[in-house]
Amino acid sequence: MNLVRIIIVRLATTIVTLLGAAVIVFFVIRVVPGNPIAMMLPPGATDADIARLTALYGLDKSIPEQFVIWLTRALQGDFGTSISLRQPVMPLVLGRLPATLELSIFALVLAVMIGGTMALTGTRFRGTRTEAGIDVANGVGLSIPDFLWALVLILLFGVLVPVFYVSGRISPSLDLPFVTQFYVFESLVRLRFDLWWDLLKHMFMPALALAIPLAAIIGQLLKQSLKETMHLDYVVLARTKGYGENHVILFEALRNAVLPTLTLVGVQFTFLIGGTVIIERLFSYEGLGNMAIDAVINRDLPLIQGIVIVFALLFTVINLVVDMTYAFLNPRLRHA
Amino acid sequence: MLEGRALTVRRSTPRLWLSASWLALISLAAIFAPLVAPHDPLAQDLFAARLPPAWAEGADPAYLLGTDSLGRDVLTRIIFGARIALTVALVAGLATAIIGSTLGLLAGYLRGWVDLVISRIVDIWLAFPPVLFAILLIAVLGTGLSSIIIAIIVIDWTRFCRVVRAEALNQSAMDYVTSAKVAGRTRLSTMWREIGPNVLPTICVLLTIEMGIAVIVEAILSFVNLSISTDAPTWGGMIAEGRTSIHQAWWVLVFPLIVLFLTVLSFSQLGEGLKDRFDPVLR
Amino acid sequence: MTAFLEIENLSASLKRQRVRMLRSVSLSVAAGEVHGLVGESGAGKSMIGKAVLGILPAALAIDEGEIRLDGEDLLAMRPADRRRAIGAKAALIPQDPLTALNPSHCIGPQITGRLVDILGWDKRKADMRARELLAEVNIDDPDRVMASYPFELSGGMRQRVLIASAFAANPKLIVADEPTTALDVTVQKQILKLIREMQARHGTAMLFVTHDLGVVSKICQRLSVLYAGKVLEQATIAEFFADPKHAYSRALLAATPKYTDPGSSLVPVDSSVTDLVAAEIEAVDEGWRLAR
Amino acid sequence: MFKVSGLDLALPDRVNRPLIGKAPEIQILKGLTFDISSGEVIGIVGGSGSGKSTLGRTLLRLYEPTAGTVSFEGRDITHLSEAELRPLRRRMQMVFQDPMSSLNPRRPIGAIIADPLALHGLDGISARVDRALDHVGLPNALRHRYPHELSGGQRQRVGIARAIAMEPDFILADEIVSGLDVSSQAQVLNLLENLVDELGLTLAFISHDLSVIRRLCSRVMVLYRGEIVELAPVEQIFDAPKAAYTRELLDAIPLPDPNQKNW
Repeated sequence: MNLVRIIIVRLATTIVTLLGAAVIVFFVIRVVPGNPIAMMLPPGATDADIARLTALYGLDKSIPEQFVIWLTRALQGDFGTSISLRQPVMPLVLGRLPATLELSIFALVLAVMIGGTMALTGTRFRGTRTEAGIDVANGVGLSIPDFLWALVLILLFGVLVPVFYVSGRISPSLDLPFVTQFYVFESLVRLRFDLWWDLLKHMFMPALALAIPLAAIIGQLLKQSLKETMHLDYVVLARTKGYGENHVILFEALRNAVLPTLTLVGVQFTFLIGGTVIIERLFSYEGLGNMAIDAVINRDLPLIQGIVIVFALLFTVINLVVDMTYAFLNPRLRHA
Repeated sequence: MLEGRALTVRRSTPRLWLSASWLALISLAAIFAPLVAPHDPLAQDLFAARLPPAWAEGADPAYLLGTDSLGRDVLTRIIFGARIALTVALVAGLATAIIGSTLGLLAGYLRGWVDLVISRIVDIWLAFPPVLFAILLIAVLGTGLSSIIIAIIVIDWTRFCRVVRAEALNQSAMDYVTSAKVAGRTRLSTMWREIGPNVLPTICVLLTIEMGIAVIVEAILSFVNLSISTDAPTWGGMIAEGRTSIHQAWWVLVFPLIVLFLTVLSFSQLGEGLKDRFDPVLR
Repeated sequence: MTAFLEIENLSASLKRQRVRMLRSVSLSVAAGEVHGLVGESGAGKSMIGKAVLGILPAALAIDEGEIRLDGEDLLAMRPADRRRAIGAKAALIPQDPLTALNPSHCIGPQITGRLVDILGWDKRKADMRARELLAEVNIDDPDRVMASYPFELSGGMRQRVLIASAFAANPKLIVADEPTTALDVTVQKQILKLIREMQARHGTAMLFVTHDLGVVSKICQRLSVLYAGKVLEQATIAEFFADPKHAYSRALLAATPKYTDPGSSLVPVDSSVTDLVAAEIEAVDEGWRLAR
Repeated sequence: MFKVSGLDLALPDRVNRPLIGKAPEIQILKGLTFDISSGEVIGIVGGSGSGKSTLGRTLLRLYEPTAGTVSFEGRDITHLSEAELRPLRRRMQMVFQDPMSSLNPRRPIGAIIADPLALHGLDGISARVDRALDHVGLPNALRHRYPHELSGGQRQRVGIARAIAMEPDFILADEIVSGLDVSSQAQVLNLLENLVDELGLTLAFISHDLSVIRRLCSRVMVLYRGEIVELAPVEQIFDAPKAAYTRELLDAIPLPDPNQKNW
């Protein structure tokens, strides 16, 4: 199948998915009990005020009309004003997104490093106790979700042996020279390694909690895929040529074994980001997820909408990127 | 004599027996909670607040695992919490499995527009962070046991759907499906009778994993105070409380956490163990 | 002629279950000679080739015996030395051309890799050599083929590439493991002829593993008939087809259908024959188990 | 029994699908015309990509022809719906190449044979299963075994038992011995020969191996890229082949004979 066709079809489905997500968000929000208009107004507002605001938000129109109005605004990035914070939603959401992104990417890097090491070690020492041990570790890592790992880590390294920070994004005593919200990135650009290190130390525990299940999945899938590849004729043939075990694993098997793992890692990475919602809460990390829970508790509908839509956009883009990478890495598609 | 398969020895499965034993213990405790629990799960006694477990210094032997900040017995609340956790696991797990697997089977076997519609819906679902989705649904539905169960079903059916669809796609390519057509079996009957038994082991493994996940989701919702009532004995609620008083009373967090950890681990190991033990086809 | 490959008393078994897979196999192949290994599935015929090339599955262990390649005992060497010795002197033509080429590398490096990485050739020289070889296996456009990915070539083309690759380092021994089983008969004929030609031109010793008695008769000078990891009969091709000595060999021949001879009845291998062999093997194995 | 005329079959080529519009079609079968008469064993031979398996499956209407007609016992089945075909299904059965794939791995042998019988409401199912197993020379005790517990030859015989238990008029055998060792192959071929005699089966035997075809078949169809290059009685194909491709095929077969000509 040719690459252009795949890309176009995939873009089309992404748009359909996003539209579907928008419809669902719109309708779920509409059925939340409580009158959002009443909540937006200060106490003592008159019926006329309510009517005016209702008209302003188009809430007096039919549902399909409301959807069109809402969608048009949403496409322009206008999700209204947060009820609880009394600020426009979009800047709020975009202000928090970098923190969550940095945490997720750090977790992904950890997961790939840990999982990759486990898979390669397990393959290198297949059939030995090392492999059996790795299998058990992967099994436990897979079975326990990030929420529980977070609690375990807090208990172990926050309370019993308090060596890591288990709360916040950065030490509150530090002066922050940052102009963007991408603290980790910006501290590197500004060569402020002290701040960078402080950020990393804060991120380590929550990122590890997020990373463990994904690391286990990568470890297990990649190892399985590698072991299957190791039996294929071209790998066996490479051995007869005189190549050693390490060369065979890294240069003959790995690349082909990574492809099937890659698609799965895409979806799993979105799950990891989804996990930040509760993990940020547990570690009092000032990210989008923490804000989301507050928004739900405060019934801050515009803010919830904004956050959910941003997450949905992020997830679909990630899946799109992974699929594209897969297509580009596959020589059959690249050279067709 | 030379048949390779005669040489594969069926793996012994201690994990099956270990996980099954733990789950049996928890289930019995849940069923007979009023009989085995030493106290009333809701009874507060501010004079007996934050008592350490029985073996520690300054403990009251009547409270085996200590008490929380309101003087409620931790062990009793764990036992009653098991009732809620297991109810959610069983009901939500089964319902999710049935709905998700059926849709996945339909999509993977019938393909065509059925698959197109179902797969698109799954894609849309995957665009939402599950925890946020759950919290939002509880906000819509209101708190309570049935809301939690509904929220889990609504969110997690895609897990079954995706896996079962892929498995059904694989199985559909096998000649035994063609063979059923040659025998004159209808499509729907082929799906249930021929493909069904071949995806069942996968579904069972997923089901036990889902039960573990359901327990976790309940705990997470309790943790953000959206589960049942703030008072009700839930593991998540206990963990939330324990988290805030972790430096003063570690036992309020640690014991529910251990129980939750073991239960979730046992659920996931149970499925794999059952498959190893009872699936007629060895791989 | 001196024997280039000598296998003596080679025995192998499954590590965990103590089940024997090869039972005191001895054979020798002279330079320029093609030796056929024949038997049904599970007879251990391709296991011998794998043992020679050092690619036995990890679950199998060699219990005893010697494999001498060019006079050197492979089993006595350190693993890394053994690997290099095999890489320099021996090569494999695998069974399935569809899976024997790495899908993510193009053809060129897959032929020259051994020369450059193991034997330390200059890259330009290795490329020249690859082009020469591709021309030798009747590929018209070597440059284009070397730049292609495996999926762009047909099954027959890929088998040619694999043959060229096997001859790249001027090996003294080639193990051909059912190299034509996955091909159509018409392509099989071309490939068999090609292997025969190349082998004769380069004077290579060859172990040719196959289940097809027809193929054996076309390409080998000698053969070993295997059953349950044991050599039942060794003979020259002419001797074997004129007068097979072992009852099992006769049974195999009688079970093979021949279109030129439709009248003769097809006789499945009788269980009395295999039972006899099995009893013999059991007696030997008994001693082996006691000895451990 | 079968009358086939002008049979065309095209399947969509998903690989080279253009951006918009339908996938181009690959012509697999091109205007095949032939008959299969009751009681004959017809061999269908050809290389990979010749369309021989597709032809077999089109006869059983597992594919719907794009053009031409297929009629079975005088009835036009070219475009019958699956529901209309269902009563006919009992009368035409199939044995598959790979028994590991064609026998449901999670059903015991007895059920695999009995299921289709029950589907068509036949009576005395248990006795029929016994009889079928007996016909193919398998012990009754295998009923409770699962496919992966049998050897390759046994599995293939279960496939045959499943087909003959239905007492069909026609059986399609698609490369059924190509995965077997010579000894199991000889057993299955002998078994098939006997069954044809005993039960008066009409058999279409698809194979790439002309030696096997010669043993079993009374007439042979040679296919090349979806076209019939030769269709003649078996003696004529082997002794006086007309088509160049048939000669090439015959020539390429390695006989177990070191003195064979042209090698």
